[in-house]
Amino acid sequence: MFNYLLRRLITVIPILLGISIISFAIMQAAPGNPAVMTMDPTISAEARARQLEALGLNDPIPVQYVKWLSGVVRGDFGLSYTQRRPVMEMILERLPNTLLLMLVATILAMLVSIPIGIYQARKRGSALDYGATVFSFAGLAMPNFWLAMMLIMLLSVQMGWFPVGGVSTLGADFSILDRLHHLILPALVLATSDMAALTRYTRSSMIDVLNQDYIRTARAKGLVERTVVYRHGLRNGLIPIVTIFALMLPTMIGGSVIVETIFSWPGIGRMFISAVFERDYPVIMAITMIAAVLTVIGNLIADICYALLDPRIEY
Amino acid sequence: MSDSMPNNSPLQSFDAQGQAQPLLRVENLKKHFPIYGGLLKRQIGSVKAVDDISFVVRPGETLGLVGESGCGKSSLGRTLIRLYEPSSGKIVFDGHDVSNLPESKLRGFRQQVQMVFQDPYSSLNPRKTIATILSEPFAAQGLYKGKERLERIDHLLQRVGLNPSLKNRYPHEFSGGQRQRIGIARALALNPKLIIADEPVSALDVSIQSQVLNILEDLQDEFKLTYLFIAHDLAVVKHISDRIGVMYLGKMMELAPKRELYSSPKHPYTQALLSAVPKAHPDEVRPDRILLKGDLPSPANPPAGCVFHTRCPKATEQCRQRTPVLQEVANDHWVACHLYGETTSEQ
Amino acid sequence: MTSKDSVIVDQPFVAQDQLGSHRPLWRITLTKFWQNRLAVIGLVLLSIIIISALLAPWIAPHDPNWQNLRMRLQPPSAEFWLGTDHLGRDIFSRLLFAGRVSLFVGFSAMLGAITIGTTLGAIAGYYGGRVDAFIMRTVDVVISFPSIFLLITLVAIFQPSIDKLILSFALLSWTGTARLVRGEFLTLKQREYVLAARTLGMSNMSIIFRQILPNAMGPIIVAATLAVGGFILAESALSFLGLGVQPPTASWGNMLTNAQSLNVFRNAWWYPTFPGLMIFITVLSFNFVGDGLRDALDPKVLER
Amino acid sequence: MLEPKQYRPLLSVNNLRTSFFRKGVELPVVDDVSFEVSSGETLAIVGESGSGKSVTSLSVMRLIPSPGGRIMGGEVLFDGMDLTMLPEKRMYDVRGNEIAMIFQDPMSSLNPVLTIGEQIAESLRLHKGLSKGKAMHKAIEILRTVGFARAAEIVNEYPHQLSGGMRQRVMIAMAMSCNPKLLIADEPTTALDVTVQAQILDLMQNLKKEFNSAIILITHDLGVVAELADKVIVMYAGKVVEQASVRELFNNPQHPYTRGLMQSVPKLDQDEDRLFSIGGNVPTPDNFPKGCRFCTRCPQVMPKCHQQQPELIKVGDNHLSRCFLHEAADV
Amino acid sequence: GGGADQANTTTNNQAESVQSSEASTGPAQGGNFVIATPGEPITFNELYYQDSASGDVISMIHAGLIYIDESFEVQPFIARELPTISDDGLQWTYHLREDVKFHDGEQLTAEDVVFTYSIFNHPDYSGPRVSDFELLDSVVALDPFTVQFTLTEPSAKFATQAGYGILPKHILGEVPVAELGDYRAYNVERPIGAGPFKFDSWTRGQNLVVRAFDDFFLGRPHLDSITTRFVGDQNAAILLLQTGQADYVIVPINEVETVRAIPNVQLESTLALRYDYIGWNMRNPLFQDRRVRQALTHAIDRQEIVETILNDNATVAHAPVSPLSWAYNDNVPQFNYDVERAKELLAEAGWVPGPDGILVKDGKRFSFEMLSNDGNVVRRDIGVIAQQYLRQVGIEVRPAQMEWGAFIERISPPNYNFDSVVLAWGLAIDPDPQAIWHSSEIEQGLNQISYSNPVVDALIDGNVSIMDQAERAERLGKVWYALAEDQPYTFLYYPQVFAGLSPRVNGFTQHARVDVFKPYQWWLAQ
Ligand SMILES: Nc1ncnc2c1ncn2[C@@H]1O[C@H](COP(=O)(O)OP(=O)(O)OP(=O)(O)O)[C@@H](O)[C@H]1O
Ligand SMILES: Nc1ncnc2c1ncn2[C@@H]1O[C@H](COP(=O)(O)OP(=O)(O)OP(=O)(O)O)[C@@H](O)[C@H]1O
Ligand SMILES: [Mg+2]
Ligand SMILES: [Mg+2]
Repeated sequence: MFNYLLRRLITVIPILLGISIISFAIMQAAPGNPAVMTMDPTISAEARARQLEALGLNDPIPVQYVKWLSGVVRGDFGLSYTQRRPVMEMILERLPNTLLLMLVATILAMLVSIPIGIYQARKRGSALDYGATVFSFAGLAMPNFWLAMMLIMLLSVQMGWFPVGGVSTLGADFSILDRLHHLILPALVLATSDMAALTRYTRSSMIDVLNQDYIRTARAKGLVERTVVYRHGLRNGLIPIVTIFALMLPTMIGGSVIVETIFSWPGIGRMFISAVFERDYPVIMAITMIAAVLTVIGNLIADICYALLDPRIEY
Repeated sequence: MSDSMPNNSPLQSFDAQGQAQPLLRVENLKKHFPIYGGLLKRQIGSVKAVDDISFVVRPGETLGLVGESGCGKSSLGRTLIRLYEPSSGKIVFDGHDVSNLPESKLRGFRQQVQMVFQDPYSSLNPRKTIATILSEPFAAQGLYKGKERLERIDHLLQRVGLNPSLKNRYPHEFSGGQRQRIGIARALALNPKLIIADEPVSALDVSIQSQVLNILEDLQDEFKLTYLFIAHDLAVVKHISDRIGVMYLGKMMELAPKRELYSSPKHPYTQALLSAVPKAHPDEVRPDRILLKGDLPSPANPPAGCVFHTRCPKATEQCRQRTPVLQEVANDHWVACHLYGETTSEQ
Repeated sequence: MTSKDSVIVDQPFVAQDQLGSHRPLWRITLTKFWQNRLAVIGLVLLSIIIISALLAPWIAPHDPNWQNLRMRLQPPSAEFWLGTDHLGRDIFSRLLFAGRVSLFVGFSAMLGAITIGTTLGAIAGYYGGRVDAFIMRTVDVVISFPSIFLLITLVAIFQPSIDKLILSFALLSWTGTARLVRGEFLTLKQREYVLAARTLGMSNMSIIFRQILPNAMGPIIVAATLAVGGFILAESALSFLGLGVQPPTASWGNMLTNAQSLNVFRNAWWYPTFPGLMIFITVLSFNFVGDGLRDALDPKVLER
Repeated sequence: MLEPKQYRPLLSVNNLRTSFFRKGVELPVVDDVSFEVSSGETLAIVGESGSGKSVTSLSVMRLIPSPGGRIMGGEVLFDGMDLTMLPEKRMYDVRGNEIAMIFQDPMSSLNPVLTIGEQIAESLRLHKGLSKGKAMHKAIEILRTVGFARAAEIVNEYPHQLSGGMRQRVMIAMAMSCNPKLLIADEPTTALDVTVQAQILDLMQNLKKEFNSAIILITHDLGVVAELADKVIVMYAGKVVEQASVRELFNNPQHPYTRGLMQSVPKLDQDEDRLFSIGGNVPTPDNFPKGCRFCTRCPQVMPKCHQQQPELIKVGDNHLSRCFLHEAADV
Repeated sequence: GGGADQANTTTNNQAESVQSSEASTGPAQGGNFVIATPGEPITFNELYYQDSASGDVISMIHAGLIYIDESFEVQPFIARELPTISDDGLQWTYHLREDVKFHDGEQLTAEDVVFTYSIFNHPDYSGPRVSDFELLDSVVALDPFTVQFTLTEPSAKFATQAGYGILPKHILGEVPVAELGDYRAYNVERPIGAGPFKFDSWTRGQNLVVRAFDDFFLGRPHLDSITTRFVGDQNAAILLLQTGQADYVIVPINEVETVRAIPNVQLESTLALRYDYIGWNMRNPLFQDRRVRQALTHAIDRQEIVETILNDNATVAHAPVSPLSWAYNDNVPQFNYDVERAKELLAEAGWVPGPDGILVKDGKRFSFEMLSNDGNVVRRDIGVIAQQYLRQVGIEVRPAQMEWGAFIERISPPNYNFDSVVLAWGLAIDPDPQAIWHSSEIEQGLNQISYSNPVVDALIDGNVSIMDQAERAERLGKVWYALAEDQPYTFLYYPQVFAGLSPRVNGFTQHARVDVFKPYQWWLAQ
């Protein structure tokens, strides 16, 4: 297992390097110098040069990359062009919020979709199967910003059931309930498409599994249906679903960009959007890399779960 | 060509025995599949699917190959027809060494050696009509055009007992036996000299199996075909073959004319194999079964010495150490076993 | 019925009636597709949407870009079937023309992604070895790319335009197809009919294109269908951020950009509703059709 | 072996009819099948692929995949009770406990994610109420009886770590763990090599002696029948075409299909020049002929055969055959 | 003059009655005032900030010598009175109040003022205010509460530039000027000013809290605290206002009607010190002919745009000066919507309709790109609207949007890579046209469209030295006239700014230029 982990970790390095080089190259290829943008156009040439120097923008591009990379290895993503403070610090302020949102969304997606998917697989062709199928298709086709706006208008503004955004009630003392109250809508929107996808996958995976010979064996042993489905079916059915979880991570990080903006959620997604519009390259790079790392970690976790769940996998 | 051969090689005497030059001569053929693993996905070993096998196929005969699942029968067949690159050794077909011919020069060889496959479901492209499937051999070799090609196809279908009017149908519209016949027709299309049939009847029901076996026999008579017939059903092999080779774990254990093999099997493995066949009639009384202990070892890690020694009821110390060589112990009867005389090869 | 040939003495029963009725492949596929109710609904909706987009210049009641500032945000009426937008343009006409753009973006990006993915996947799967390793490592990198982030960065810093949008979509989303096609090729190249083709001396190109690809087409078509919907959705998400197709060209996504205003949301429900509905229905239909095709093109139907 | 014992069958299947439904069309996959098995007796069901052997056995277990398939009629009397009428709850006690089953493909019939021990102990805990530890103990014991020397280790291994023959032995151990009165073995050796098949047949022979269970052995290999069975029924396209004791059947096959079948297999101890062959193909359930189901392939077909379905006719002691030829002979 | 009278206030009836009943009992003490805004500040150091979000917070924390009131009059703040100016206009002397304390309790003295203003001219200063102080020669403390600024030339403009928040020398005195911009211990973490509110906490992405400063020299503010809540976008801000979770939001012009419809919410508005325009890049031969530019303006119905897109919340502009400014002069040529006149002018300039209806001259079609940035909904629409208007006179417009950064990049030196641009200028209090209109600003400055008129140059030169406002206004009037006639821009409109306030807010004064104005006068009804 250790060897396996090590091997997987080693393969991660070139992936991350590749991503960082491509992202860096794209930003270098962009027209103009973003750092200059944030400066007063009327300042003196010397002052300008001094600022460029301070930002390390006078070096040749490969040197800039290497400097950037060596910083990253030490956990230093450089200085934000606009905020003039360490990017790492900015990210650390926001990342927990994004992770919390993603975690709750993931749990939500799991809690809803897996039981429904299993039910559908068992009662194929039933009205509920049909209904859930249509619903999960709808979840996949719904633009998430659209859903978010509708939910806010309906549930927050019209009905007043939920806050329109933010992480907690202003000035109120910390309370889990209050936090959850703020979390529900954004997490729901973030989870929607994955919930839908996961339902579909669970359904087809379970249908697949329930048609397997060993399920027939289990039935022939006289096991009650519940045991057959959950003990013999689910464990096998979950194996491919684990991969979907890994795929969910990147879509969730991506979804956070929009969800956080709409729900005023102070996470890295919203920060990314402002950074893009301000062309704050160090921040863009850092968030891109963090998203990549999360993606890769997601894959890694999936592989490990796969290995843990499926005794046939050798590591 | 023959001067490169060692003196004690079975091939030489085969040649001498054979009335004519062998159609196919296989010398020390190996096919090893690499296994990758470890931190850097290096090759960490290999599956010795075919391990140092030599034999000849004489023109017009049927050479049967039996052995348990995974012993390398298919690998051997596919290597012979150059679907797999041989790891080492020589394949001499009709006097020409084809073992190292590059893909581009294989065209002529491909016309003369064809293959019939095991699975009637996956051996025909499900998205093509029978007519298309049967025209592919001609297309690939650039033979016949237009109407003539269609006539050939009709003829081929008739040869294997199918109504030519069915040629515009798709494989899924046919039963297993019919598909297998289509596969045979495809192999016949180029008028090959040698057909390698890899378990052509294993997937078929008993009552269908005999249809296909009969057709194969009829075609052999008609076209003077030579067969290399791979199967694991001993009765079927015996029915169709002239000589039979028994394989175990990538090696040839015994090779003899069929009657000889069935009446006096020499190798302990052959003996066990034959005794394992269920009796044909409830009243039949037979000496006790020779039950082999244990399981087939992995071809990635075959036992040292004689590969069979781990399961052989008659294994001795010497079997554990030295690899026996295939040698002639009776007229045209070859065995690789230390029980039959001294051998010289040291591992 | 009996074979004329003397060789086959014992084959008197190969009768056509043994085979059941002659069912060509397309018929089977169609029948299976037809049985999937949702897929049929999806196909009908899609046909309507695509045809009306194609015929937009002929069926649109108004010039989609004609602004009548004095007729801003008019509710649906006999004149403006689906109301007007914030510049007094006819929403119905704009939806038709926007459909052309959205569908064009979706289809072109899909073609790009599928072409790249299929080519690389086929090469990797068929030839294996180093080529395969190289392509698959590239896939690993691209697939780990947080594509939405890159997409936003790309279109934001290189002024968004339809062709750049399509290019970025294609370049970031071919990996799934590549993996899929590679997987298909890996299994299909072991199929005995492919081996048979090789023993017949067929060239690699013929084997790839004539033997394997047709059999891998099913999953590719399914992926392609789903991809179109995905790209339409992606364009709308970028439009939400102001980075999609740029006005005055209308796409369903950027029609929603202007509808984001609270004022519109409150007082002109028709404005955000219809473009949103179009996206939703179109993507939904693509997904329905894709799902139907998945079943209909399932090779298992043919294999036993 | 049969005579002195008081003849009371353990299982008696009467006029069983099981159908699958495709687009509302009924496919009578098992049609009017009757047979009996008693304790200590082995009944073999032979027939070609698709003839309904597995469906018959699954019907007995009431494990027909549903929706899609249904038992349409007939009765399955087991130990006096009609299994087709039993509430599902009671069936749970019958399955695995009183009737056990092993399947053709040992590769896929074991759950890949549970250890061998868990899978065997499961039945024991369920039906015999054993504690976890005790059940595991018992599992090891049973594994020994089916020939595992390393039984104590095997219980902690997963199916993929075992070879095909070993897995089939695990399946047998699992089936035998609760001392079932009836064992249904659906082609237990088809997927195995001859040498392994020999091991399994040997094992089954020993178990038969030891447990005195009734066995239904499904196979298409006449050799296996000759080796193990006491009685045989031959099925063709969902119907029983012939039924007899094993000796009677081999010595005196009556139905043209049975005869063809026997002649078409090559035999090790004979040199046949040319094999007999039944032409044509097995009809599929969606186009079974109207008359005798074998009429499309029968070498002795008569016009009547195309019109009418023949009945099972007694042609000797405990010997039934479904063919109009016998009628003609009687007349 | 005529500035303040343009500002008007609309309030919902109900809210008004609440307000008046409260007014009789006087301002209530206490409460937390919530501002909701999408923008998050960057620094609290007034010498370095550029964004309005930072500016808003700075207005709460810091105090300057003077401030500009809602009528754009300069008013003393820390200074006891307006400065005394020497006759040559070079010496400006301010007398400070003696009761001004920093938040840490230290007395604010002339030393702090000198310290603050010396930074601007320090060679290491890298902030954005260099150009404002080019004329400042020296600043000295005459006594602990008297400061004297000496200019190199007389400058009327200097009157408005003494409003920068005074920095505490006792805290920043030791910090090298080069590091001051990035001195986060003060700039971000613990800013100390002399303003009405003390910095309390900043949870990034969520909120920023300031608390009342008990020793504020005008007395403790009514509010206990002000919380600035950072939200995803303007929509979210308005929704917070509606749901009672915010007291003050800036309402974008396209959402005015939304807020107006919310019951009980007060909507304050005033004309912004700003005008929106379409700039014609005169590097492009298309726009070099004045008649063409006039025709372009004639072809666009600005009145309709104001009435429809802007819901009448703006006034058509004809010159680059705000009606709020004392320098405003409406005696300028106007090019109102007149398609026929536009066609005539174009024909005079030699443009004739081509085969596809688009004008051609010397084989060149009249077709160009109109650039705007995507952030601004209204300006983006203007490109699309202009396309339709100009199409009527045979001109093809290709509207294009760019993300702000790329947009600025393209229109700024050295690129100037655009045909025409839809943009707006937020004006300084002082109406000096130099930065935008002088030909010397083409190479480096803000004269992006490359406008060059020697007459205008001459009028601009030295205008800031005229200390007499009336005299200067007259001179500037000529500038406006020339610019209006030349139409380097199509001046579109002067928009209004709107503030949405919760019903409990009192004492709020809407200011055309700053969002947070006199926060110490704000109070909340209980
Ligand atoms: N392409 C391949 N790559 C790696 N290993 C292979 C490959 N083909 C076969 N092998 C291995 O080589 C050994 C011999 O396989 P082969 O298919 O030749 O056996 P076989 O005798 O034909 O068995 P069967 O009766 O099951 O067809 C097996 O262990 C198999 O796993
Ligand atoms: N789940 C199912 N749905 C529909 N038809 C089925 C199903 N299971 C079996 N059948 C049909 O029932 C018929 C009998 O099948 P069964 O499995 O009993 O045959 P068998 O005699 O066991 O064959 P084999 O030797 O291949 O196992 C076949 O035609 C098969 O197509
Ligand atoms: Mg094989
Ligand atoms: Mg079966």
